[in-house]
Amino acid sequence: MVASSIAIEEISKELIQTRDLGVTEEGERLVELQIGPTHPGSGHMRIRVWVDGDIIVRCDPDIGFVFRTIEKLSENRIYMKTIPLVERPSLLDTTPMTIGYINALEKLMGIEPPPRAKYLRTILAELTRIASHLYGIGILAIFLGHSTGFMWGFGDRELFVELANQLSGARITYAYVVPGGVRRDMPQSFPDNVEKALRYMERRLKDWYKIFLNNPVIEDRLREVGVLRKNDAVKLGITGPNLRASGVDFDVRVADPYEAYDELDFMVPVAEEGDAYARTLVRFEEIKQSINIIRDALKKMPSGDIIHPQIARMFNPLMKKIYEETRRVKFPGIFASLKPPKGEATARVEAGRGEALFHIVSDGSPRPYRFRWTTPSYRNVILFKYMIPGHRLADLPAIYGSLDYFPPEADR
Amino acid sequence: MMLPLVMLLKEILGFNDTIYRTVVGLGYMIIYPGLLLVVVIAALMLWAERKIVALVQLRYGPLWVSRRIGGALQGFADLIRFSFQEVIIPRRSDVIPFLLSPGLAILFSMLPIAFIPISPSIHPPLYSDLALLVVIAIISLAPIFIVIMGWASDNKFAFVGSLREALLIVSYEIPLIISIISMAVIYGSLDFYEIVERQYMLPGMILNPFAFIASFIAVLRTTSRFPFEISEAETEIVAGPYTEYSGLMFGLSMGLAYIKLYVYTLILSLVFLGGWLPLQGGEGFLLGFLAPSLVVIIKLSLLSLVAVFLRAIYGRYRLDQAIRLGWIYVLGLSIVSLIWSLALVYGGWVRWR
Amino acid sequence: MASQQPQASQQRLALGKALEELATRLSEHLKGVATKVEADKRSMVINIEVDRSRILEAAKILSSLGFDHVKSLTGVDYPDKGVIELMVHIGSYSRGLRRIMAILRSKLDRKDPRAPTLTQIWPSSEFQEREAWEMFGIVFEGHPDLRRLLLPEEFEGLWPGRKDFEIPTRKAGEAEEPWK
Amino acid sequence: MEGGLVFIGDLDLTTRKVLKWLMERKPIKDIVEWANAFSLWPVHLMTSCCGVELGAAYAPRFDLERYGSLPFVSPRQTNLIIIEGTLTRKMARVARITWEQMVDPKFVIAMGACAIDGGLFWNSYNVVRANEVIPVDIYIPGCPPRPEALARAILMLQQRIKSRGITRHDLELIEKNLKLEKVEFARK
Repeated sequence: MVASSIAIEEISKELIQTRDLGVTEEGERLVELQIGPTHPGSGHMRIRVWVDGDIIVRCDPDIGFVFRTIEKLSENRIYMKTIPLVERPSLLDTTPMTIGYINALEKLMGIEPPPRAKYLRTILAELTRIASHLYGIGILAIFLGHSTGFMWGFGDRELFVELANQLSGARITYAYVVPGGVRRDMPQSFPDNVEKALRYMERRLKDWYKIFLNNPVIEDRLREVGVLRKNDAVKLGITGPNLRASGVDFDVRVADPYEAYDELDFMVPVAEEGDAYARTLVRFEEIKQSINIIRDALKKMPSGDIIHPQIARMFNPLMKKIYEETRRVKFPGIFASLKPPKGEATARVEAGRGEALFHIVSDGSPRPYRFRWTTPSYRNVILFKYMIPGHRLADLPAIYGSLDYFPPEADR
Repeated sequence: MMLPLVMLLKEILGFNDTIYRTVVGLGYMIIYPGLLLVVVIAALMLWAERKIVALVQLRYGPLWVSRRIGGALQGFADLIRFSFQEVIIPRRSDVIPFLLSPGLAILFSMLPIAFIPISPSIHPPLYSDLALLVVIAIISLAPIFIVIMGWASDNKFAFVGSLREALLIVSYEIPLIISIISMAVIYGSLDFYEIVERQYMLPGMILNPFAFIASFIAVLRTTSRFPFEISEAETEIVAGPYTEYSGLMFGLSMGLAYIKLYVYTLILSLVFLGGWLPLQGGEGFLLGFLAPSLVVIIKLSLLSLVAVFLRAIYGRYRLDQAIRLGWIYVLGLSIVSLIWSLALVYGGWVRWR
Repeated sequence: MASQQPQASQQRLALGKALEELATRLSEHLKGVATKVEADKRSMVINIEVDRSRILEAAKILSSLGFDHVKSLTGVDYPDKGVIELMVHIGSYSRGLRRIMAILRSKLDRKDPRAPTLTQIWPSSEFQEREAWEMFGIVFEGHPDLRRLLLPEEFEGLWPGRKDFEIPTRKAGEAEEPWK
Repeated sequence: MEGGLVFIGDLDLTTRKVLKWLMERKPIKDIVEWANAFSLWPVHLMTSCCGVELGAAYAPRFDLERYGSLPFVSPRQTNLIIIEGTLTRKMARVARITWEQMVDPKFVIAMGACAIDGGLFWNSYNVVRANEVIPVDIYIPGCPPRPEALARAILMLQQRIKSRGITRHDLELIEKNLKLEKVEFARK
């Protein structure tokens, strides 16, 4: 191990003397690698690393390749049209994000959705959470060269995408959550389909353990790589499964319950090791917990309205008819000029990758005066700078994958 | 196909040994089992790899290119596309080594075919009774050109890739050579004919399983199969030494791994799987040459299929882990295999006439 | 289910009371530092307003009380008042405080917005300060590495987060508000 | 040296002409078009969030690999760019460089409403249109387009290669592209 790096160093030393291979600084023989946006191991970002031999000395994440100025754009959009804007950056788990935005809006408006709507929101959020975790595990697998993990992750994800499709009518951009409730009720066959899918997923998880988690190569690649201690995780403000894998049992669903989470039965998986393997394990455990949540929510699902009565009162007769016959909400035109009262509201949700924070400043006009949104990936970027140095070059994709970092979500 | 033609030539020209040997040798190297077969097998192996892996991953894999035969032409389509693409030579590259090294690497990995017999009746063009050693010596030269490729293209990723390749050659070539030598100890010969003959009762794989496992792992590494696809690990260093290669040049470099896989599995199937046995070889073209050689090719294809199938199961090791594995376990295994062979020979369990 | 509704509202009442208590206690700790400490029961947030020169002091006290990370750090531009409000959402992973958040607010001069960096107290604010600088031009004094985070390096012009940076919009009544 | 040209001619030009002549003969042209149609390897350039649906399109349920399309690593070895959604200013430069690095028969699919006209982000100050950066062959509408739509785009591109051929089409592209380059240079 040591011998190899020394050998690389010695070879590279001679080469650098004869030929310019990169940045050489005072006394340091560093080679700068730009793991740029076209690189198969980078996603939508550029990671500049300086390597000394095989060891990474410095790492500078260069984000902003998907920066679409959503905070600025929303200042020019009416409140309803900001919902799709909020969905786009984190296309993997859109529902938690819309829930967060709508929660902040509802706090401003001072309304609260009926219980059935809360349960429906929770179910969709958990479906997307499973899908998002499977996506993250798939990306981790392909970063480690394990193509079967990638394909299985994306293949199993389709199941939950399809379920969400049945519930909301779209594959990934649902816009299902609206102020005061949800857009439509669940179809009658939905609980059965969900049960089938959940049973399949439970069987499938055993295969996952066999081929991925207990695979000797994967274990070697992930164990004791990218260790994040509890103190550092708290200090750097890390969030989501990455935080919980370091031994902090913080989960917004428990700490600050929103929607129906305080009435449902689930646990928050926590691991103590803080390495890449623990992060992956926590994600798998969260999939299991999400399965429990969905089952529990379907069991406890209350009957009743799916939209706040105050909004239902504004329906014209045709809308009322549609709502009563097909349980779909058509929005009255008045919503286009929805004007929440002056004030500020903050909401936070636990998205697939961690805590997302929404802050709306309203000046009483139909557009938000200022909309601030921090996403979990945005808060986790800092890990690239502080965690990666000291590891080997080959560990970079392993750590990146285990962080489940999604650049569009970070850039917004 | 070749043999009647050769007979005809023989009659026309009178018995001219030199011409006869030249024609047969060229046919051997260029058509069967040389270049043409290698290209066909490499293209089919490319397809088979994608197809098998797709089966594990609940997909179809390549299909629409030729739907009746399950997309088997996919490898050819890719190769043709590569060979008619533009070739970019980066301005900062060392042009001559950049252009020459893929060809030389392929040359040195193809050359061993000239020493390897695939049937009892037709001799390879260069017959030697030390063939096993010569073959291993020649094919060990090929990775050097991979290192040159990475160096000549003046790309940092290619450079890192070629350094990885260099480190891995050192740590896996030695176990391979030791385990092959341990087989030579058992057979008491370096001549492929004798090696195959002496497996008439038990294939070498059972005589010395340690050597088989050690050399198979080393072959996996040398041909960059998973879990040792480290020197061209795509998520770390793009395509390793081949990063700057495009068009036909990349086609050659991509084919290189499959050509090496062909040659190595050819050697392994002769040394460990009993070559053309159970066929003993007989009279005429069909029984003497074609049938035994087909047996060898089936055996080597099975071995390569196992090698490419591992892509569906494993990820890739880190460089230092692979090196540690090579120096501790694989080298240890090959030394055990050598001791095992010596014990078999000196204990008197294996005795040749 | 209907029975749970009043239960939840009772819970919320109790929480609101706890929040107010916490706010009063915080104001005792921050006496002389903060100009205003008030609880926002709707969002479960404590608003803390401090003067520009006392930001660091307030941050030190808050971090010693257990607020250990920054959730969001940004500015809000008020051109008519001539200020940019620095808005820092801080939270805690400790068991007692995780239910609430605090917002540290400070009004900066819009012409030359300067604030001391919080990276020494909360390292988690490093990248967020870079973004706030890039968007609003708030200079964080003492920041180790204040450069662009999201925009291309050669981006020129106004600070894009501010209100006077205008992006093209459709005229009202053209397409976006057809009901008017 | 000037005299040499009289006898030898411009060797480079002659070879190119011969090659071009050869490439337009019937069997070779057909084979090359067939091979290109069934070997559209997209480069790993993730421009935006439609990459999620791109991943789904190459995964088990939709499996675009059955059309011979395999996502591959570096621009030198691939012949297809799929612009997945929004191109920000930072990413546009990368897309352009990637396009220039790629070898010649190359194709571009622009995926999503953002790549066509900005989509939801039509008035963002950091977003550019895909056709301002690189010449696009096929557009896919949708936000994000379903994987089936991507499959259809690949099939359409195959049809187009088979019916229209590749060589002539690409020479046009290069000329168009040269103009673009001059404009960009002038702007700098």
